[in-house]
Amino acid sequence: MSEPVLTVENLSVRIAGLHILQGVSFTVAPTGVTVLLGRNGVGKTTTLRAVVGLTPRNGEVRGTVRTGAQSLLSQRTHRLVRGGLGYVPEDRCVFAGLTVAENLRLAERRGTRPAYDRVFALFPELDRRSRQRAGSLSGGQQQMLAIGRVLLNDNRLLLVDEPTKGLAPKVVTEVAEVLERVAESVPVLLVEQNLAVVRRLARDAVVLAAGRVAWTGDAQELLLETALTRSLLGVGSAEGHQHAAVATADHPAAAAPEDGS
Amino acid sequence: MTEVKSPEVPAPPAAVPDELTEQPGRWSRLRPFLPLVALAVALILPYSTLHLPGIFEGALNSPGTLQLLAVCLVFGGLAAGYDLLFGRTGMLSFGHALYFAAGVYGTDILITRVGLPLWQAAPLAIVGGTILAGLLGAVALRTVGIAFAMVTLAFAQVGAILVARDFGGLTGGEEGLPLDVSGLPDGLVGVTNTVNLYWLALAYLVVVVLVVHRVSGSPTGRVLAGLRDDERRIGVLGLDPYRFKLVAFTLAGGLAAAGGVVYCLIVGGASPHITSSELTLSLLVMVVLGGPGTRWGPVLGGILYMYLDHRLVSFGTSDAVNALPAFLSRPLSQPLFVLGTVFILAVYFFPGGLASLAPRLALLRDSLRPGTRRQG
Amino acid sequence: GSPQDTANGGGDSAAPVKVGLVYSQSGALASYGKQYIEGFRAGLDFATNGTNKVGDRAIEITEVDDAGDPAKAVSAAKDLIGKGNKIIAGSTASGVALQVAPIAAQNKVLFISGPAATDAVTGANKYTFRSGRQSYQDVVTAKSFIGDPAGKKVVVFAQDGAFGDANEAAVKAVIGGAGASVSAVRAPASATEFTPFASQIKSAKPDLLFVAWAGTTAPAMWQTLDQQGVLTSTTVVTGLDIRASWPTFGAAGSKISFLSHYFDGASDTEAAKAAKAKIPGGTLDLFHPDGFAAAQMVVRAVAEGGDDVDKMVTALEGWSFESVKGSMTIRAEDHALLQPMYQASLTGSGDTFTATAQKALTADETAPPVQAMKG
Amino acid sequence: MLTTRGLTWRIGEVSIVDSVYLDLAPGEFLGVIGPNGAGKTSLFNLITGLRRATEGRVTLDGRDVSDLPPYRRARLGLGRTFQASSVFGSLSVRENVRLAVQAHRGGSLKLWRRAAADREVAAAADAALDRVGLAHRGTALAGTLAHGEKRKLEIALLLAGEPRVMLLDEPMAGVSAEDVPELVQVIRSLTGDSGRAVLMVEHHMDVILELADRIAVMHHGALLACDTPETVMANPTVQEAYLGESL
Amino acid sequence: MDAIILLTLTGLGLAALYFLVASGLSLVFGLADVLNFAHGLFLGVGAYATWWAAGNLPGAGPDGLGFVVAVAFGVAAGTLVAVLVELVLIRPLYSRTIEQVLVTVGLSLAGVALLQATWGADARPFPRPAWTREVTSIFGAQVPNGGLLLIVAAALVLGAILAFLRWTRYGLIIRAGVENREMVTALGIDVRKAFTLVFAIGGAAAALAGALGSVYFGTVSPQQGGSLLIFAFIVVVIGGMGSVVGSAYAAVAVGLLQQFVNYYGTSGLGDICVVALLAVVLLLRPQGIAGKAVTA
Ligand SMILES: Nc1ncnc2c1ncn2[C@@H]1O[C@H](COP(=O)(O)OP(=O)(O)OP(=O)(O)O)[C@@H](O)[C@H]1O
Ligand SMILES: Nc1ncnc2c1ncn2[C@@H]1O[C@H](COP(=O)(O)OP(=O)(O)OP(=O)(O)O)[C@@H](O)[C@H]1O
Ligand SMILES: [Mg+2]
Ligand SMILES: [Mg+2]
Repeated sequence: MSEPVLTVENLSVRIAGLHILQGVSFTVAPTGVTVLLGRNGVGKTTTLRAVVGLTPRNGEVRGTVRTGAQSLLSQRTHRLVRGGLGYVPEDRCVFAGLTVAENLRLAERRGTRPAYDRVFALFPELDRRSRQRAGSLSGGQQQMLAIGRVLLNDNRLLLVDEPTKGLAPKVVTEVAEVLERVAESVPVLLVEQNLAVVRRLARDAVVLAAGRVAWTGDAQELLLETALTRSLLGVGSAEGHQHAAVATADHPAAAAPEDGS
Repeated sequence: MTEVKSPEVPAPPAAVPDELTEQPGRWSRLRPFLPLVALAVALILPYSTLHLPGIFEGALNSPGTLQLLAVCLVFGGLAAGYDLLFGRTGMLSFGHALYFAAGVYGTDILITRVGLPLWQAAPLAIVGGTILAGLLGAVALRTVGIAFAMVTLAFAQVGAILVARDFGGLTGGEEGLPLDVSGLPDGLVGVTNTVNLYWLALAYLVVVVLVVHRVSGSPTGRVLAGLRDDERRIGVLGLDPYRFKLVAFTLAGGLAAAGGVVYCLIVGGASPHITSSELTLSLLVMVVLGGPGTRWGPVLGGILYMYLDHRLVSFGTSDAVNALPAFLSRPLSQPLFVLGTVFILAVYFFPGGLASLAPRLALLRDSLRPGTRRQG
Repeated sequence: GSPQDTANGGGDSAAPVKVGLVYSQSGALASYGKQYIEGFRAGLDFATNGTNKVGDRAIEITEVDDAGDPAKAVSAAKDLIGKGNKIIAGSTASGVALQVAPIAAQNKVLFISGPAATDAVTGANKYTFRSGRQSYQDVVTAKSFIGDPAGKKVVVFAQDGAFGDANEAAVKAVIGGAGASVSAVRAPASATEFTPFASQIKSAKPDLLFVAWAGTTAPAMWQTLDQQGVLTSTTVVTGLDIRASWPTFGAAGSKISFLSHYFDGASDTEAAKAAKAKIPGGTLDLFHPDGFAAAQMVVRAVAEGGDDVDKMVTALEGWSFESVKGSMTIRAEDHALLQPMYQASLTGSGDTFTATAQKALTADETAPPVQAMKG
Repeated sequence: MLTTRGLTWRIGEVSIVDSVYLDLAPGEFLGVIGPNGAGKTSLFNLITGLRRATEGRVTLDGRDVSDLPPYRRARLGLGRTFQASSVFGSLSVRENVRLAVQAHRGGSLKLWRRAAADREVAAAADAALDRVGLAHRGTALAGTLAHGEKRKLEIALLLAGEPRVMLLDEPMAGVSAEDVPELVQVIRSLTGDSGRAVLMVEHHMDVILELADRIAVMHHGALLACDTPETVMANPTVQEAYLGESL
Repeated sequence: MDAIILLTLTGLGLAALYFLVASGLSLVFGLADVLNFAHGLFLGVGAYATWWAAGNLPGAGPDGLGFVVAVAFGVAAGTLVAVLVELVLIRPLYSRTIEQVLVTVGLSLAGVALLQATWGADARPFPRPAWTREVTSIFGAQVPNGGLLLIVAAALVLGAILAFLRWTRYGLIIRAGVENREMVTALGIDVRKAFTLVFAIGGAAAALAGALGSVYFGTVSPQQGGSLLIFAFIVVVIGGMGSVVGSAYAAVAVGLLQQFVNYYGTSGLGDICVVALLAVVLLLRPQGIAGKAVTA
């Protein structure tokens, strides 16, 4: 297999005296989607933020993060991003006081042509609402804007943190499609809770538990093995509880077992 | 960034707010008693003839030193009261000086112009200041954030203008109004009785600290802390944010007015300095210097600020400074220059204020101790 | 023992005499303070013939900066008194003088107020004296510019506050009392634009305009009065401030009639020569005489009273002495300091202006009315 | 228990919420679905009083609350969670919940009692934390919680207030798969036999289908349908506008 | 009639002065979210640097082109100080808003004291072209040229700031950066540069106000900046945080109100009216006249 696009070795993050990550190592393949899984609070977001250099001031990062031979940890965030590292944050972080158009304009990078047509083709809503203040967009619309912002440019690697959170099933499908298409040209490191989306997109998986890597390997393999998913993700299988309805919306009754979980 | 192996230390439990944990250790076992120790020192102080050259001009029990300490104590209390607004409720008022001034001028006018005895004038001034705070707060609290800061500033500015204009011939304008001491108890008059003013100031400080601690540990205090974080949320929980903010504002105003009464007696009069917005700003400085929202920070900040404010004046004219080359001695002979610089440095080097110093020192000590070495 | 036992120096006849000077070394009035202390040193030198001793007792001076803040001044005064100082002098600012005066009375020490011009210091109490002039004397000098005031129209332009109040009241009493009709235009001390006030003054068409304005906005005020034609349409009188401020009058300076407390060259007394020789720079200014006189009063008090403050008071009351401005008298009834005052005019341009005395008014001519002693 | 009559919120010409009629019976669990931007959160804001409706009325137990401020409505038994977690970041998790309990029990305006000494409040708070499985995080500052933990804390705050009508705005968003069943249990227990009613917005269809007695569908601010899950899911418009093709 | 014209024009002059002081303040406050109490220091630096240049800098002087050079020097000095302040003091404290405000408070104390230590507390005559002391007769009213100069300068500054905000990306970057600095860097933008730039512009505007204000006052003194600052604050707040156009409206309202009330009412009422206006505006529209429209 070819050289990984991102190599994380022995990454440790301490924030305010707490060891959030303790020696995390994994790689991101140069094509396709690598998914980062784990329960709430295991440090998925922290990992992504450490890679783009956004660890809070009272935090401390150790270890190596590199693409090829180039170390990323020593570089400032805006340089990394200009160098082709796109980041979609967990809580969207659209600029509430700016209009949609202004939010997009801000994401334009010097010296490249912004691909507005690509973004608007994916999210026509953004075009329609270009003059609305981003703060008054609905949650899902904000998520579209956040993704749209990075897609405006060509990237070498995308870090995407829970892009489908709070989206309507239909939009989840759409976003998944978008990411799938994006992943054809750009490798993506994705944090995602929606296993249906994971199954559709992911090639490799990294599972975190308590600040350490608990498992790495082929994502589809992980999802197929009930024992593995149960022990690592706490769900019976990929077909398990959550989001089953998305997959089987045509048969609502089947998706709503009376006895619950 | 260099590649450093992370030491294999088990993750400690999640961060815990300072006041909720008891960490074992000599220091922390002593901690609850520190305030008592401080109080004991404050009580013994007037009986001591100790000389602390460079720190105080005279012996500890000399009138000059006691006077300075009294002023410092009052401001310690004032800062603690202001912290009830700023540090504990998150309300940035730029007009707190007004309620302090109401106490000072209220007492002074009632005694000097109206001729009331102190025991009537003082409660009247405090009640008046509290009512004033309640009324103006009721209006100002219709706004939030910077707008609130500006409305309170505006009210205080009107107060300052009225005082400076010598409205109704009551305030003495820019010259101020010396207190007519003929009706005061003898124990509060004259240099030899400065110690009584000191007791008064100490009592004021103790009362304020007690009130602020009780209130912030009370159910109301919990709501105030919630207001600081998210006012909308408080409303959805079924509590009227406006009402609680008004309570805090009025209470803080009343405490400030009481401080004004004491200050008026200590200084023996009123002058328009105390109506200026700079006073509110310096209260803010004191609180931040000490550590907003902490138990002792604002008190320490207030005392230290006032101490520096008074002492830097003589520092600036001292021989040590005059002996320096002109480019150093000139700025250093400006008290405000030194105060401003000290303040800026404090913001940088003690973020979180003096109150954060103890934990930081503890951290330092830990890191020096072999075995539990921490990096960074 | 009881708290706060201070060991006060007893009546040792050879022990030095402690004198505390509380004045502005920093803050807005720092330059006034500087002149005061220079004058004081020169005066002490003059009154003790260079020995700094009264008899065989040295005068030991402690200087404290009050930064113009009464609270700091009160602290300093208490500190000094606690350390056995029987004499306090200084007070550059009126607010300071007014708040230190009661302290002096409460503790029975001598207080000699400095440049603070407020009338309220006069007659404040038995222990309070003044070494400078008071607003009333300014106004009497102003009156001398219009000859017979009867039937004349006088406007006072003053800033809000006690300083303005005092001046307005004094003009009403002095010039109004002599038959003129007096009205006032008042402006906030913080004003930066003076056209409305200039217009009001102009439409009042006064025979005499008395301006009482202190502070950094004065030049803008004068320029506006000049631009709106007020200075050329009437006689305008105001007090002459320290030398450094003269250039700020600009072109308006030559159109104003000045009343002056003091300026270099206003008098040619022995004391003035001595002072000139002693102070750094050799040019006298507004508040040098205040410090000088204060030192003379201190020496007198010590020489006659020793350590007994009541004796000091008696020694000063009614005392006449030769000082920088000429002959001065401390009026026994209310401790007003009767002293000569001057009419002056300003000529020059750019940075170099000279004041010339037009006329000197005697101490009697400018004497304020007698006050009842308040405390 | 809760009814809305012609509830409308307009900004300029645009109706964000358009004449919504809802009836919530005691003990009922009503799910609200709809595309992003349909106006679900806005509807919640109108009901709780964080926004003033342009038109229409809200009644709670037959009482018109349309003109009451949020805190008065809350006292009448209306509680909610927020889509974007809004917890008291500088307080510990436990203090957060205690505050909510205390708010519910009244008597917050006590200046001279020690709040920590109130055992009943503490016990009720701990019980609420236990129910959402956050007891072990009690001393952590709420601001430092991971996303999913904040969601749970939101629910604990709601529980502490023992409201009779509860509005949940996407409680499952961002909650990890493992924790979903547990949280579903918690939410299910909210109604139980106590006669409480729940209005819940959620995009996770399985959760909605599992919990809801009826489902309301919003689209462009208006109520498209409000019926049993089966009927709603079979509705072609819902399929097209909301569910889309399955993954 | 004369009186009204005179009061209007001089009131506008006063408004122009307020606006010049407020514009930089408003920009820094609105964009960088820093309530800059050190603004008075920048004013002072601009004024003193101009004063110094007119006397000592070759090519500069009190008149004609020399005066322009002197003012340019003053503005450059103010800009430099502002940039240094941002780099050294403000930058390390970003996202700690209260601390930033406090640092500027400390700076205003120390800086003004430093000016005083260097040049003394007393006002000094300010070198200025002779024509600024004269008046122009407009419809019979004798309008001071100094005021007219301020009006022209204020209009130019307003235009320049609007152009900056409208035609450069910086306005956008800074507004976004105030909301969430991190996210701006995550879009590949060096937000620190943008903030330094805002301070530079704020400092330049302040220094210009200091220089022209001194022309108007005829003197320069360390306290001058501070005394203007309180009205500038009021103007900024009435105008709406960070709205430069709003500040312009508010400055006109405040200047005219003060002027007319001082003429027709009793003294001191002008100030109280302005403060009352502030309170009323805030109570009715807490976001100020122009609301949160930061673009213009
Ligand atoms: N600024 C901070 N201060 C203290 N602790 C923090 C901070 N940021 C994160 N943490 C802690 O670090 C841990 C990991 O957080 P992180 O946000 O990376 O989790 P996550 O895996 O993304 O969870 P989720 O699925 O809920 O988003 C959590 O326990 C959180 O409380
Ligand atoms: N203040 C406002 N100004 C203008 N439009 C607004 C405002 N607030 C909300 N909107 C618009 O109203 C619509 C409804 O928003 P709302 O947040 O209620 O949606 P939602 O149904 O909760 O969506 P989601 O499921 O994505 O959270 C959205 O299109 C939003 O852009
Ligand atoms: Mg996360
Ligand atoms: Mg929503």
